[in-house]
Amino acid sequence: MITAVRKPMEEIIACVSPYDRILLAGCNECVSVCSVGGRKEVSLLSSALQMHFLKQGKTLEIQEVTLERQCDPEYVEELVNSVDSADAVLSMACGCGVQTVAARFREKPVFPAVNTAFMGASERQGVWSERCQGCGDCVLGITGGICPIARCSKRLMNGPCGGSTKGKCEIDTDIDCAWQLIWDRLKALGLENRIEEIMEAKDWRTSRDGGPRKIVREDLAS
Amino acid sequence: MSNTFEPEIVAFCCHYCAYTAADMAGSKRLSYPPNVKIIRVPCTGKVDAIHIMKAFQKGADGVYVAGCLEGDCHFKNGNLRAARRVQRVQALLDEIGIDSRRVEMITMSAGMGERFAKTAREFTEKIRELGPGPVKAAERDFGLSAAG
Amino acid sequence: MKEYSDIEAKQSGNRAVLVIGGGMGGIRAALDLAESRRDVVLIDKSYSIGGLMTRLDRTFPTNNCDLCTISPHLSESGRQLLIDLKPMTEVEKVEGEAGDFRVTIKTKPRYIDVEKCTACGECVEKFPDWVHFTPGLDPRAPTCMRYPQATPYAFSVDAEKVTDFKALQEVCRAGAIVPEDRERTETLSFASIVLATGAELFDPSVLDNFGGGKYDNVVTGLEYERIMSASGPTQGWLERPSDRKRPSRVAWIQCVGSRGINSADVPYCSGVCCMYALKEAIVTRERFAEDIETSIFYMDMRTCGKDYELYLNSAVDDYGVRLIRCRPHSVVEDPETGNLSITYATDEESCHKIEVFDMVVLSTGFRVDEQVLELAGRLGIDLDEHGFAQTENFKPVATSRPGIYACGVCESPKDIPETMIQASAAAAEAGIQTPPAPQEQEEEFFPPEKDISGEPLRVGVFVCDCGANIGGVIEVDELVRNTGGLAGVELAEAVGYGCSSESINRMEQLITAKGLNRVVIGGCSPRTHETKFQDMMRRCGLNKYLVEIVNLRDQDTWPHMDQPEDAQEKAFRLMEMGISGISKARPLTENTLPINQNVLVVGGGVAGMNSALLLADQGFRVYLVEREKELGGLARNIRTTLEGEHVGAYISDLIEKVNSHNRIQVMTRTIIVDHKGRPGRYTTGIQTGRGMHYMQIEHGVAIMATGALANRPSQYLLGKHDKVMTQMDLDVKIEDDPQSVRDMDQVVMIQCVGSREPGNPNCSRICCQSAVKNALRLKDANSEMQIFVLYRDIRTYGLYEDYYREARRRGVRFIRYEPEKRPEVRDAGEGLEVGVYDPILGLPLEISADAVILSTGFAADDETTEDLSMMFHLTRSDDGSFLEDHVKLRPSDMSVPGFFVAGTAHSPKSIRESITQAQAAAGRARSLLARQVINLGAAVAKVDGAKCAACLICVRVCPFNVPFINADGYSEIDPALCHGCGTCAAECPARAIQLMRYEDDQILAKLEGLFERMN
Amino acid sequence: MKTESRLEKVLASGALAVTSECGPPRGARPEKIKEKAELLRNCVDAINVTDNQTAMVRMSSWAACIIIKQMDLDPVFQMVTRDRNRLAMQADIIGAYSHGINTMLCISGDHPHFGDHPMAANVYDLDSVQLLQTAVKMREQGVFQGGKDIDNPPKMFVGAAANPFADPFELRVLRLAKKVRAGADFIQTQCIYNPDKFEQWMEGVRGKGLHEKVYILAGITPMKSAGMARYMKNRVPGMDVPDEVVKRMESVPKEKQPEEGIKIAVESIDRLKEVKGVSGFHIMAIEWEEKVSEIVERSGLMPRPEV
Repeated sequence: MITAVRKPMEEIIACVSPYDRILLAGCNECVSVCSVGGRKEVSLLSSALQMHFLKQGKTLEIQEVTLERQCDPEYVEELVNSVDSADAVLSMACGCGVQTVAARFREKPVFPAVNTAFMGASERQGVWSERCQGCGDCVLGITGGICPIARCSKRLMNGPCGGSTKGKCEIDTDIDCAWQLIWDRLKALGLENRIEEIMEAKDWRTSRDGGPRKIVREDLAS
Repeated sequence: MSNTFEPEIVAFCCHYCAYTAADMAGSKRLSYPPNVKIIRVPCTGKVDAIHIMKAFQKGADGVYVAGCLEGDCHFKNGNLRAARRVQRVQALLDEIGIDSRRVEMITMSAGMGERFAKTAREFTEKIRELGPGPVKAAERDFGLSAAG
Repeated sequence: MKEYSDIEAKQSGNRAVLVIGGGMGGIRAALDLAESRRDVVLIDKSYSIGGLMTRLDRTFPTNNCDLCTISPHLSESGRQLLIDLKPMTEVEKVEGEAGDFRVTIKTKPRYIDVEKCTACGECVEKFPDWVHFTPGLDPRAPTCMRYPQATPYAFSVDAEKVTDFKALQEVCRAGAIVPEDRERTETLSFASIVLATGAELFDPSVLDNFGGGKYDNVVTGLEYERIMSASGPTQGWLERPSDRKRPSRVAWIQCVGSRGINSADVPYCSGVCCMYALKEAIVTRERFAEDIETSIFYMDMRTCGKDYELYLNSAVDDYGVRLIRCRPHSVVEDPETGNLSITYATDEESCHKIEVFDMVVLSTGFRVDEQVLELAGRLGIDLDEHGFAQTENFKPVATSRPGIYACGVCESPKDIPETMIQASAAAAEAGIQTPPAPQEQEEEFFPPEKDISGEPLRVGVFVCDCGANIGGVIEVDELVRNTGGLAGVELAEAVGYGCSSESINRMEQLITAKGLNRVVIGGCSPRTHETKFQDMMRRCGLNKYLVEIVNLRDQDTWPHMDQPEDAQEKAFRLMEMGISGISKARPLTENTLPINQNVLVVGGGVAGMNSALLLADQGFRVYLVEREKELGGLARNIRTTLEGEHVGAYISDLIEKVNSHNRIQVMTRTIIVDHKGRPGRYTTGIQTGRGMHYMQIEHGVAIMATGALANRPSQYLLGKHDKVMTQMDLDVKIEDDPQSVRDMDQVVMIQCVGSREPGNPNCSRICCQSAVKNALRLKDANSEMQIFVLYRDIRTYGLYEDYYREARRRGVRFIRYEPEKRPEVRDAGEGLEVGVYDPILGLPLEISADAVILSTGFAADDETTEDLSMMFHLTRSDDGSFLEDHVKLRPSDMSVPGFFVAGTAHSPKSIRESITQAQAAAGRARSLLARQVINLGAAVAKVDGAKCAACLICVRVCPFNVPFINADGYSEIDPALCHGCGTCAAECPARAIQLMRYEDDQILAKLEGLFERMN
Repeated sequence: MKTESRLEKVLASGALAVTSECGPPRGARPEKIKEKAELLRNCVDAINVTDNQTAMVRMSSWAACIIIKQMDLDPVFQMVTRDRNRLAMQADIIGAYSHGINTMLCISGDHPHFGDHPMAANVYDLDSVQLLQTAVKMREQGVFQGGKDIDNPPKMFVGAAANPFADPFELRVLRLAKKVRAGADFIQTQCIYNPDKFEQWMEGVRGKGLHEKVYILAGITPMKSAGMARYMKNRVPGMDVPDEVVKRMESVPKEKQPEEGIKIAVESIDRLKEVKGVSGFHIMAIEWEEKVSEIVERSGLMPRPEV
């Protein structure tokens, strides 16, 4: 899932302060699941903003809408009616959602209310951590199901650096050393020797370094 | 609005402890400021951050959530969750320039009538010192009334 | 259930039980029987039920206001369709036998149609002498109702006094006066009878030395209760009668009329006076003024009930109540000031002392009611020499005539919890001869629900004045006027005592007449009266969740009584809140589950076995688990009771019955290892037998009868010297080795060993009786024997006092010691040397003893109760015994529905008392099982699948792991499992979950209502 | 000989090699690097020049190497994979080699988190092993990592780092094996304060016969003070400083602590000399270059062989 965190109120306030009528758009997908951009957060942010501006002597009109998914134009279409009566759109969706909305309503300023963070998994209630960088060439099959690219601070491909201590990464003891995890997993699988094979220099073209990526499914695309 | 400021305070009280304690305070004729108005919830675990925010938005000057003592929650841990939510609201209020001392989590057992009255008194005093909440301030300064 | 067949044999088709006496005991018994689906006829010679307790202000040890705790029960008994309530009715004669009594009852004419009377009071206004008047201090004409929520709510006319019925009829607008009303006599048949006639209180005016009835400012305990009571003559303001000034020095004199101190006294101890005096003293300081001096003159402080000792300690330590141990000689009034001087002498200094007080309260005890003596004759039951119903220790509620049971003070002096326990026990026994009535559906009680969807909002607002409680502080009429104008409000009215039958009828009429579809009641706490008003709604064909109770009394007029204007303002705001809240309310349906009919009894002692038998006899399957390898418990080590019955024989007979019972599965050497489930459907895992085999028991109820431990503190050389033993050891010795006992010349008994001291602060209750019992038996064995009992207070409560007197008569010497000056026991080779300070002689004594007997009493089985309370989520008292749900009204029920407690696991008890509570617990369990289904309420969480993001947060945060993601990919919450805490609703990021009854829109509406005029 | 590297010659001669390091200045101050290097003349066979050590910006390693080379000393060109992608790194290898720099060390480098530009992007286009491969490939096959031919390929004597003390320990030998397989000519280890654990590691190394495939230079860092000892023990990841060492430093008065540090360094060199498979020492006297000669002297490693 895509994770995100709410932007500091200060920043959000700065974005919306020139306007009197805001359309606050939430998303019922990833950002709901990570409790940052669903109906609940929309109403909280709305309430907070209104109170803030009330204190400044300004009544801010806010329409709250939460779409099923902001990264799909069809859902974004649902905003058509409400958008006219707003001076600007404040989106609580991930970057994909914000851009889909921006693309649909060119004449409206669109602001993100959250910072899109990473593709992660939830460890437990309220805790998410990064798992994938979308490098486009998955090595999990070799590394025992733990990704060194997403989870090693140095993206090392050939084992832990000298900073690995007690299974933790040198940059933060809250971060597991990916290579410790990989090693433990390979041992568990009886594949220790894997570690000795050198992983050759990676071809980054499949990742962001190859330029913006696109998937076209000829069989599906119209 | 009269020039002497009388705070409006909403207290979300759980049925099993705080609300009962409030009744206890009553039956013992323990006096506390009438500014405190109680909304009964089955458990403070039910008190949503948005309820607290809305209370302010509708005109409250202070809000507190009163639940069972730690470990005594009739529903195991509702009070602990409520406490965390209150912290979050406090942070949010600070972010929008509203003194976070206006919201508080308080715990007591059903028998603690005295504690209920005491906390009601103390909280009211605190809010009195903090002055009018966002809505009343806006009314006073700009003649605005609350939205939402 | 086919297992019934063999019981029905001994049961007549006759289902009804007659309950005589409408006091707390009678009401409890009637309710229990009705709940277990037995028909009940409840008669009371008075014009309304409620008995003594309704006249009390607050009750120890919770210091609750009783009107609030009891009135729901009263109205409940009014509600119970199986209860036929007959006030002003008495028994004429009783024929037949158990299972088939034919009872003739006579109902006095009331001259007033209860249905029509609205208790407006006009009649008394005009003709005070004709209409019944409250006895005692209550000057609040017009009312003959002892207390505001009287059931039934009506007057009665004193025909002898009426000279002109016409005139009376004219003043009565309701047309309720029925001059032609005549005495009615009818003969009904009953399967069994419960006697709960209570007792009178002693009238101190017959004593010349205390000025009772002579001086204004000398009042009885009960009168003092009335003075403090919110419904009393002074609306709860403490003033002394002579000059209506607040007293600054109040004194209590104990044992007035009891314990045979004066010629007119009864010999027994009334058992309640010590606690009520302490309570009155505490409440006086707590509620009125810290600086009011409270002094209690007493002989022995008999605080031997559960946690009562703690109550005594806090009275002294926290509230500064002064205790003076002495027998006051006289009370004399100063005619000028109305002040009273008490003359007394203490043990310490023999010279007389005189102290002056503003007010003196005489702690008067119970007196058998003459009419009850006659009644007993008509019932053909034996009474003891004091006039109390004769019962046996092993059949504590059975009178001498089979099928007739006694409970409460008519059986022996006792306090409310004891009465409630005995009442439930009597009901349990009385119910055995009668099969349960067929299960009606609640729908039969109530009309079908109207569909109000689409109807415009029509809210009815009703405001109680609750006597002075609300009306005395705020202007109810003004409040009514203001709320009347609010949006959606169809009508607003003041309804006096809203919870009175009369007001309820009035509201019902209005609701139907005006087609109201929502109701807001401004009154007392929903915690006490919600059910009552919900029933009202249902009778009007409205969903019970369309009524909102606004807590004007407990949360406005009480705490703000000294700021009436603010209270008025707040009251209005609270009403606005309630009105806009209820406007958003939706009709809700409640979830019910069938109750598993099996019973789990934990503990195979006297209590456990009795509960098991009683329930098994009525067709329930009982699993009796015992940790030890055989049944019997502590009682196995006891030989005789104080009255001399043989315990051993009783126990072995009991064990035999239990083991051979085809519906009891006895599992010894068994421990409980896990537990899960919901009220009505529990699964408990046990390990049993040598092999510790694991098995699971499905049950709907459980009775905790795990007992207590015999205390054996290593004090006074116990365990170090073979001549030092406990009362229990001695009891066995007397029985098994009489010769060695006969040879003793001097024996010393020491009381309160290991009790009433830090670590085990409570009184063990039984030690004084066992000491007296054994002392007497030693005297029987060797009348020459010198016996010294070293004590702190002798607590031979109730009828045990007789044996205490007997012991003194036979030369047993009782020497008091203070905890600061404990006795010393020294090893003197063969025998022992005991040193003690005698406060009366004022000098130390040296006693050489052949044996020292320690009264060690009980210690709670802390480990066991801790384990079990963890497993079953039960609550415990500080001392480690199980905590009941309500110390006064539900002493055998536990906080977890379907769990009951019996015997010494609850608190120290005699065998008799354990058996009583065992029967009570069984009876309460039967009542619950008889319901067949358990109501889980309607406040459950509901998921809107369309909004759900299947984020799993609800699944993760639910404290009871109820939500799950269903096949359709959204969260689902089983209403049967949901506990209704609402945590999931508050955490759901998609706001897809709503907790019924507390939906967001309802809470927001309340906020809107509250801040109405600001927005 | 694979290369012109003096270090390679010394090692090939069978003598215990000695290297040291000096960190380039944080500014355009060539004289600074000269001073430091001068202190090391005649007491070491080669001088490592660190590359933005601890992720702090300094004069670029290869530039400093050139200065040292111009002093007629032998630099070891350190290269971290953190700051540059494979194009830049290969370019720098060629550039350095064009100035006669023939010895290099391939490491991944400290994470920017520790340095003065925590906000910097960390590249890690390649990791240390892959850089090793690349440098060796350039020398042996004369082609770039991308596969195209190099016109006069750079012939670098290529080293790598090893940390015998980091976790997981069991991986440490495998990790070395991997670097050897990638073509490492020599290894410089993390500084050693726990000889027992080091020997345990060396056993594993010998067990795989790695000591015969690669020259291992044991890392030595003299401690200036008890404070430094504590710091290394607690703050530096992958550093193993036993308590007794810290205690020993603390046991002597402040002014005597530097001397004690030197003693410890000398003692461990004496002990490690005896360890089979140790081909020399890498003395990292951080900002304390003046003491290197003394240490080398007192360890009886003087004079340095002429090759």
